Amino acid sequence: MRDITFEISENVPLTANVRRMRLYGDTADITRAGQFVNVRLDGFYLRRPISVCDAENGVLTLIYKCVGAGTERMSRMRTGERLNVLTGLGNGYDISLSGRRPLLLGGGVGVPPLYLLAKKLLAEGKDVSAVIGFNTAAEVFYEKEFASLGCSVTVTTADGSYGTKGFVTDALPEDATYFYACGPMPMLKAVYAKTDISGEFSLEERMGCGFGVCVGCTCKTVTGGKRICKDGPVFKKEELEWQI
Amino acid sequence: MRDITFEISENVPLTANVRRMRLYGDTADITRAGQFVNVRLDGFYLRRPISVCDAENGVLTLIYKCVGAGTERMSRMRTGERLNVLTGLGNGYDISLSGRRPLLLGGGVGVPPLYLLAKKLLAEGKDVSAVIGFNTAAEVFYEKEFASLGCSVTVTTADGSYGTKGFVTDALPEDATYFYACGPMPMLKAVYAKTDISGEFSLEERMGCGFGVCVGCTCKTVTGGKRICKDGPVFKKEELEWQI
Amino acid sequence: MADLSVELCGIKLDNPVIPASGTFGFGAEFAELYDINVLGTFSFKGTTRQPRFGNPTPRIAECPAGMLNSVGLQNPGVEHVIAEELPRMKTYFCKPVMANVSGFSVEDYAYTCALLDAQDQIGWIELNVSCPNVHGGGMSFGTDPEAAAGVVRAVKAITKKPIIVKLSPNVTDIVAVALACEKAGADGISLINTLLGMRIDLKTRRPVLANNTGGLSGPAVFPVALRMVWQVAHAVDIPVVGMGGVSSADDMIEMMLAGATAVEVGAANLVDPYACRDIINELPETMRKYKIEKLSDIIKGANSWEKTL
Amino acid sequence: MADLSVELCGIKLDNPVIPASGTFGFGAEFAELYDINVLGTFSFKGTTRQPRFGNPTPRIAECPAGMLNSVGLQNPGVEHVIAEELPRMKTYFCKPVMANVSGFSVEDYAYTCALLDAQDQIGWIELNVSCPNVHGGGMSFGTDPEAAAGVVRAVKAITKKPIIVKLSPNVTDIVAVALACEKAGADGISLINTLLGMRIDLKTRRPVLANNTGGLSGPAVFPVALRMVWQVAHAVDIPVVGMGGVSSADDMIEMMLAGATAVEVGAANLVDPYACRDIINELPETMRKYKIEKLSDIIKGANSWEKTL
Repeated sequence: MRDITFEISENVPLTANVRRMRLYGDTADITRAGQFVNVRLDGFYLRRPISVCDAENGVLTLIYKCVGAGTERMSRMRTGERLNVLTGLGNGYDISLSGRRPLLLGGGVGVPPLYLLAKKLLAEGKDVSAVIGFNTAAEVFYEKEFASLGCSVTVTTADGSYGTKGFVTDALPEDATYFYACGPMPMLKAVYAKTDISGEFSLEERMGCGFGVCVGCTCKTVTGGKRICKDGPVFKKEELEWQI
Repeated sequence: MRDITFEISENVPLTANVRRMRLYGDTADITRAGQFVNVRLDGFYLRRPISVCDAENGVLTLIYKCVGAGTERMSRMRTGERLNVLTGLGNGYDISLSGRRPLLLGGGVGVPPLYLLAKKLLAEGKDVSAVIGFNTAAEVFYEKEFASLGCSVTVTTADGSYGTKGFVTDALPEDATYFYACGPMPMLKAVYAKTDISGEFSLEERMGCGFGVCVGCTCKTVTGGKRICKDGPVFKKEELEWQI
Repeated sequence: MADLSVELCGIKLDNPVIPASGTFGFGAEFAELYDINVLGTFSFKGTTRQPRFGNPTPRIAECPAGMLNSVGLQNPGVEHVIAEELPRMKTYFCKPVMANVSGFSVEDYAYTCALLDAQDQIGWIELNVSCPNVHGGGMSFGTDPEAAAGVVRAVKAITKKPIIVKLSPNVTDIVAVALACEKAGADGISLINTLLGMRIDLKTRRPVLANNTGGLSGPAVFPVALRMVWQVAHAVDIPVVGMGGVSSADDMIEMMLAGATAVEVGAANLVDPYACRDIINELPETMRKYKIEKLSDIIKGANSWEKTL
Repeated sequence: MADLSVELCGIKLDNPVIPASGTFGFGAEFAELYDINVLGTFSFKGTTRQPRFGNPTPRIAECPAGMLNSVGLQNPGVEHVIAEELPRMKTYFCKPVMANVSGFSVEDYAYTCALLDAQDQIGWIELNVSCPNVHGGGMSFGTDPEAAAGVVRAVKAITKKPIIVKLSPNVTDIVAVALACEKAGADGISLINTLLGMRIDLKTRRPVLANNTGGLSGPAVFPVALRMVWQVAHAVDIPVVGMGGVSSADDMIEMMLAGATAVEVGAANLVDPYACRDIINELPETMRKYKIEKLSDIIKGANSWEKTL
């Protein structure tokens, strides 16, 4: 973890309430896909944790959804403004376990961290498929971006207005060797229930510090309480004991 | 009173910790010298009351001293930034009582409101003298500005490093018809004690609202408690019963 | 069309927005800025039997997301309020107003309330048993259930108007005080008054306030106020008026979800004189946002989580 | 050369800056960022007799100038702290550390304190009788002078190290609790723990916290904390450790002027992991600014105004 002030180079809408922010600064502390940064915003006491969509050559990409006053404030920031973040937070995904045909499962704003993961897996020569789910056609983003990396991409929408009708669990490929999932809890639990392969889940929770000292974001695992911000946000399927 | 957002056109130092800010905006509510504006600053809950140094043709001039975090914040604001103020606050000085030879007595940051007062009195064809007092030569400001309006100006410094040694009360002219005083309480009390002519005092106090509803800034007068922000800040000598 | 109306102790309010006592004077300064008849009502400056100058100055201190005051019940006294302020108020406010009353003895409270109870303009009497800035009175009544109940009983015995008791948050068990007041006949509870606080000037090495301590208000106290409104609203059967740091339409709705039938807005009026008008204007859109058709439907509408430990 | 040292219950601190329990873990995460031996000391994660998972999540809520937490004393239990955490701590912290202890019965407190009292690394035991987030324990001891005194007596009977009692601000009369603890043998008082607060999510219409209520900390509580430190420091003859919203060297000095011998920094560590290091670095210049040569000279250095009304 380091405390670094970035400079905003882009802050544009991808959908009605999902935006992409690009920032210049030192991204060296982001060593794995699935890590996050904790963003300081004027007028708010707590930082806001945002997952890393991409980080290379000193350019950090964040994709965030405007859900409250904090992200609302973030959406109004302009190119050239500075943003202080704690960077390199969380454990991130373990690509060493992917096998030959890793499967990326993303729902809504759970999709962004899978982008950097796809890049890293493809760089290892893996055969990557991504299934990304949204509520409706108007909320779909990053299908093209994943495809142009070289993944096979399937899009699902709950209302069937685009791609496959249903949820990501309605479009699971047969031959995946390992999965990496990120999205809302109902989606993660469905993945947990409907997959017989092993994989990893990225979890979310309201956080105080984001670096493991306030134990505000504890979750239950087979080995006891774990801090989502520091021991996670990524947990292996076998670490979790969810009631389905 | 009105709530108006001005645009900063200048924010420059006059001395080590006294600065002048000029702002563009509607100054119509400032009808008398000695009135003040209440300034909203990011990161601070209460507004900061600042006396009006000058106001005409949509240009507001404020001279303020950096005494705390609020004015410190104000000193870092740049040209082009916006400043929200409640404008046209307080009663201001009554120029109808000045007589032919009004005397302006200012101490430190009590000097600025006398500048607009001098302009208004001179416009009435009065023969205006100003005695402005400071601690030391390095803190002197606005002598030239008063002189170029056409006042006869005397500067006093407590340490004698510039002008007359001592306080404004050590340089009172003989033939003044009425005085208008603004400055720290010890100076005002000395003026109260050492003048046999009538006059007006502008008082200061920590304020909540600045427009008379919180009664945070009450002072004692011969007719009972009065609100410095609304009934004042200017009070006639006869209204005050100070123990000297 | 959004319905903002609520009923407080049998009197209908067009909306639940009520400027809090001590931040709105008798309304005249605000009536110069906007038609204050848009308000639900307002609670006028705390009134005592005798005129009071209040505490020495400084009486105001800046705080993070709030402020301290130690005004100390400066007011012209009940006779003057009835002779001068109420007739003048008629010229700019035509709704029932809330009279805020403080005292230093049960007799004080009873005397002042009896006079105000006879005034047609007054809809409710808000009994302030919680002023933190006066000695040998005010808050001391509000920190002891029995003392608070004693004031309520004495006032109820000689008044007809609804009596709303304004409670102090500076207590171990606010529910006990609220229940004692309800049992004594109170028609409503309003809370919170200010939290006792202090600031020290690092240069002079003295308290900023000449009274040494003062009452904290502003957004800083909102979470404490919300918690106490929740606790009291779930314990008593009389209406609760919530206040403490409310500054927006969102805050209003949060207070009502916690259990407030109406909401007082205090410190916000001091830093933004249009705060209450703007909140009222924002409420319909905010209600749409949270799918609220009738504001009175959400009173005490928040569901608690089951304690799973 | 500015002298930042103070003495707390017979142990010298290089400076009065103490990260507060629950915001610093056992120090390891911060030791990765800077040499935490620059601190006066730190108060480690509240420890209980048995390991605790704590409360369900969400446990954190945003507030104006502050935050709510309802962690609920999650900790690995005293045996694990002694077997694992203390030996590891030796590798990055070489000063006496403050052990923060909580419990659900007098026996719990005594058991846990006895084990920790035997550890050489530990300089002080901070007795937390004020956790607002656990049921049937914690705060209930801190809101009743006799219950608090009972814990202190039991612990003092079987320990040698200085016992500092951490008090709850959620009381009518904090001085009464402090005096009872002093009478029972406490070597120091630390305050304030968090103020009980609440937030409600307008979309879900549920409390933000799964525990419904939580403890408010951050700059919002600073004026209340300062007032209580002032009241207690002027009532007891044992040292007072001040805390509550302290975020800067100026805040530290304000707390010490109010009566604090040392100052704990809590929530600030969560939003700025370098907060304590930076405060220590700023102190010498801040002392120059306010003409302070020896920091210990200003403890309880603020003069009150005479009450003139």
